[in-house]
Amino acid sequence: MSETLTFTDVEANICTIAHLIEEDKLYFVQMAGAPLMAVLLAKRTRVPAVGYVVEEGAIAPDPVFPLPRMMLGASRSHYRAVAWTGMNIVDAHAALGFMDYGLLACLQIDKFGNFNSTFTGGSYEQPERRFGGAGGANEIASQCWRTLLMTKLQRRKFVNKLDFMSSPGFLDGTPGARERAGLPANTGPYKVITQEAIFGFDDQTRQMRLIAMMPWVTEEEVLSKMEFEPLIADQVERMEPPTEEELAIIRAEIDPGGLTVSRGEWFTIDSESGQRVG
Amino acid sequence: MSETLTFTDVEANICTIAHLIEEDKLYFVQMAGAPLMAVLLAKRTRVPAVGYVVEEGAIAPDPVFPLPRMMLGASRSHYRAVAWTGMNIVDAHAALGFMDYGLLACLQIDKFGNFNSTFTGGSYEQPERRFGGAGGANEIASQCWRTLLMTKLQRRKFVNKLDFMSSPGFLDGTPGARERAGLPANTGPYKVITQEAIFGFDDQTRQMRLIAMMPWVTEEEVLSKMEFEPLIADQVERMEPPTEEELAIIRAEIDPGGLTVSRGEWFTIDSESGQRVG
Amino acid sequence: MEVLASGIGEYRQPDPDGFREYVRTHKERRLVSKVMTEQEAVSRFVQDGDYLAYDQNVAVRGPTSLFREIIRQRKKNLWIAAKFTWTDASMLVAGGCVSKIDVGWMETGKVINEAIQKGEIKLIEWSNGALAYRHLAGALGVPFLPMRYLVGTDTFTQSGAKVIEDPYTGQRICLVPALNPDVSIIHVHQCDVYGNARVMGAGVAPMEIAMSSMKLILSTEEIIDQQAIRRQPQRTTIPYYLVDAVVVAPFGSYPGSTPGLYGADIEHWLEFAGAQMQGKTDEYLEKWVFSVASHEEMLDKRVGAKKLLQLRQAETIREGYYE
Amino acid sequence: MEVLASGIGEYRQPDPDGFREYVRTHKERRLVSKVMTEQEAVSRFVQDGDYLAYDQNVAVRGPTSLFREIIRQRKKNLWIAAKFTWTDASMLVAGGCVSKIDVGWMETGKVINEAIQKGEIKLIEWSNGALAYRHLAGALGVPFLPMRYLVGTDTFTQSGAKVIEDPYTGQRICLVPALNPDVSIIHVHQCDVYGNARVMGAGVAPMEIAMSSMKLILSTEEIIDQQAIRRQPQRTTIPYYLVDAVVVAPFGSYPGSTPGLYGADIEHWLEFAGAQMQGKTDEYLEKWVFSVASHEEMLDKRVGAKKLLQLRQAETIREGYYE
Repeated sequence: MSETLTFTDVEANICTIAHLIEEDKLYFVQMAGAPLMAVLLAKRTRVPAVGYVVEEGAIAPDPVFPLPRMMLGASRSHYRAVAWTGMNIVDAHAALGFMDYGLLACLQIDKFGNFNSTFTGGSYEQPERRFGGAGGANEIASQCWRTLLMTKLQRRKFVNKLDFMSSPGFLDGTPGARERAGLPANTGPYKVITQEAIFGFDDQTRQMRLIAMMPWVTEEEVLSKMEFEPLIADQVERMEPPTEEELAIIRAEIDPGGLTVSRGEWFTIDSESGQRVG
Repeated sequence: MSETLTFTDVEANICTIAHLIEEDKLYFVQMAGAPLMAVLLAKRTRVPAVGYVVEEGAIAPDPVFPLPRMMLGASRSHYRAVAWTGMNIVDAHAALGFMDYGLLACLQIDKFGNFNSTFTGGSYEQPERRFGGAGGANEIASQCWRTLLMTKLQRRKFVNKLDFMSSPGFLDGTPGARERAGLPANTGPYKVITQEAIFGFDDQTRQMRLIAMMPWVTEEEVLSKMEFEPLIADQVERMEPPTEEELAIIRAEIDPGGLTVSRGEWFTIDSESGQRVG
Repeated sequence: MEVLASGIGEYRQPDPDGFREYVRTHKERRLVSKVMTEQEAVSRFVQDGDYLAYDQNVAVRGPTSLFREIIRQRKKNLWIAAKFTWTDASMLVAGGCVSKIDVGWMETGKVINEAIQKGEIKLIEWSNGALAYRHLAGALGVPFLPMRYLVGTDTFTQSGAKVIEDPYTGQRICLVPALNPDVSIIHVHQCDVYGNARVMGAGVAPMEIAMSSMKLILSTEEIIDQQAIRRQPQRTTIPYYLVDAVVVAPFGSYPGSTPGLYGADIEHWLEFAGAQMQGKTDEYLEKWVFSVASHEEMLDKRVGAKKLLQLRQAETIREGYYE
Repeated sequence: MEVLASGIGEYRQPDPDGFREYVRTHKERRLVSKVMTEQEAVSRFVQDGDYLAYDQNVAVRGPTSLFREIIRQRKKNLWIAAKFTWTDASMLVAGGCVSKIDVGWMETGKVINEAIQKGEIKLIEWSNGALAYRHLAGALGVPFLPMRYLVGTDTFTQSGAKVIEDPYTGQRICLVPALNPDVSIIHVHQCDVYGNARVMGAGVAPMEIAMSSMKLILSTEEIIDQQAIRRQPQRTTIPYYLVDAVVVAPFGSYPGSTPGLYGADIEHWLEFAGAQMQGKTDEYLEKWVFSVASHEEMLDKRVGAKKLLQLRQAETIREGYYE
């Protein structure tokens, strides 16, 4: 009987993003939570010297593992930064083109990579449910060269029409739409990472395209979890599921309290085949 | 036989300005030279806690007397400041209205208090003599509530027409001229201090007005040293000449090398009568 | 002046000359002590209807003792800037103090959702960066600043930003109006009695907020000697003439952390979260705000020395702050 | 876009997207050592025709050893920003390196006056503050910034500033174009091999200049360990990814002072002043620049250990810088 591995959708996302982090690039990472954990996992496993900045103005911190429970308190997450500045400074560094990748989570996304973190249902004035707002995502998604977005593959998240466009993807998808709006040239969403699939964007139509899936899912299953139909790559790659080692690091050193990573959908896979068994 | 006192025009200016410094006001002082020395003399003699800022961003320094020769080096002139910031920060403090008085020297001035520190003679493209430029004077004269200008009472300095208006006084003197140009409201030159006379400005016509003279000069003598004719106050006050104590402090503690204060026109007065004897 | 696009969000019209006039007539240039109680500071400098800004948030170095005093004094109709915050807005809304929120990011639980539904609060959309940048505009004494984002989104539409043609490049450029709060509250690590203050760590925008505000209240973990300030001028974040009041408030960010000094009280937050979910924020506020006369009394009677000592021990990092 | 008034001074058209593209393709994001000789740094990163900016001046913490290397390499047609400076421009003009000067304030002796009369240099008028503010615009990645001065004067007319109607207040507002130099040189007290740098003291605008520049050369009094930088992140003025070259240059500001470290050599300045008055700047440059191969050789053969020790002793203040 072969070994199994159990993890949450958030843990899957963290591992997948960690695989994408490149040591010679600079990352602008949302406040806290899974995007930051993905960078920390990458730093801990593959790319120890990778630089990232956070909204409050800490530049290229170097936290010591294991991190304390919840990572609360700036002193932990800003530890051994090369500089402590402020929000206007790091936003300006992004405006100047120093940030290769923005790393963000989102609530609702459309086929052009525009996304919502403001409200769902109802109207702007009387929303069914109000969320936090654009936060730091608008400046990050506008000014970093490429944006990596993480969310869950669910029909209510991959929608035909956003309830509110908090932050820009490729806007209406027409050529030069971002530039015409006044956004920095040649920027935009790059990949959308979910627990079971990764999407890129078509260079011409700017539409989301399925480029990779976890070993256990089919195209049909992916499409069934989306309101709109994405383009499909000629060759849809298979994603590498989380490894036992990565999960151990997340749970023991990055989010020991489990407050971020232990929620959501649980997956159990066969370690060898990568197929889902529960 | 009574005592005499000998001093230069620069020393006279320094003492006169020092008499005007108020402890509950904040001063924005040009880089170095006589305006700064005037504040230091006031600080040393009458108003020890007066605050001033300098262009490079030092806020409310507290130099220890005696100062070293030439005061060169930022470490001396910025000593025990409450903050070391930068030029954009202190200029912003001026823009926000925190600077009660700007303290500046100038090369050429017209009857509306506009002044020149850029060139004299010839044209802008081919000047007879080129000077340093607007420097920090433009932002100081534009953004402080009141500007105190120091210069020498000479025909070539008090001119009908400036060769170049580097920094603004009351512009063309019409009501609201500064505001119409886009400058902050209710600002402008306040007094012009020279070795032998002090001028204010008429509230209505914005023209320069003679308000005080040294004991040894007459109105005619003052007017003979000006190309334009100023208004004359109903009651022209008599200025207090430098005192022996003030001169001793300047020479021993503020400019011990004498590089700034020992140049220019020399005056010898009778200490008691205040009349010029040489 | 042709404006190519305008958001519909409400904003205070920038008034650089009005700000200057206020500064001229109200701000103290002398080095005089501004130390006063939180009661006096909030009573004198926070008026109903004021625009209230602050640096950081209830999790990290927020001016939380002053938030509680504002609630205690039942200030009304405040317009707040909730940028890069957490439950700050929920707490002030639960206290009945807020009528408008400029949103960057904030926690939006039951309190905020119900207040929106009842029409008790009005939201205007910005982003964390846009609000920090609007403070920068206010700090520079100019009516607006240009920037490269917000445009293209619904966030822009619900904001007070505008788009014009840049006269230098001919391209579209987004402008945001200066934010000059009536009053700001900032919690600092150290300051002298005159208000010369040090903020340690990556700080969001303490200097910009201090410069952009008409009135400024500091709460401080400790008062230090003025000569200590003058011996290290580079460490000063805020010079004295920007400051109207200095309130001594050790553990002033409680239940949040002040980096380098003490950790956060996670149990306290769970208590607030629970109260919010059960609709019992009134009980929470009664316990933590109204039933105690001051921050000091709250620390003494509700938190207790044992907890304070634990929180102090929980912060093991001093490097970079005090070392 | 209606422009109400425009100065006639020449300026480089702001190009925020062009700057971004340069950064994307040319700037190193990895932590790699950038230590190189002054010869290599200037040869690689200063091209004829470049716009060259710098922080401070030949009196205080100026990048004077790099000025000399630029002259030594006979760079031509530089456009420089002379804000809050002294004989910096005269020295570079005497070296034949300069064709345009954006003027804030500079010493204008015989060298500058003759170069103007011969049409060898072209001046554009700004002010110290306006140039620092143009760097701020460049540092923020925006094409222009609004400000409250310059207007009304001949300085405005000879500048590249413009006046528009502020879309928020309806009043006239002055705009200045972003200044994004091709290359900047900044002398710092300390940095690590990656370029994380500390500037101590009131600094004019080192951060703004560093951020606004396409290429950036630092000269430093000393290299310190990266962990020393990371232990006190608040002291970092310039982070590594802005930096292209780090040149070790003790006494790099000579004959100027670096506050907290060494005083100025007044005799040297009198020598330059004398040379200028007598029309003998060629001899001055031969002695101090061309006849020595490097800054190190100049210190060794022209200044000498005795003088260096004297200058070190002349600076008695370390408080606020190193204490």
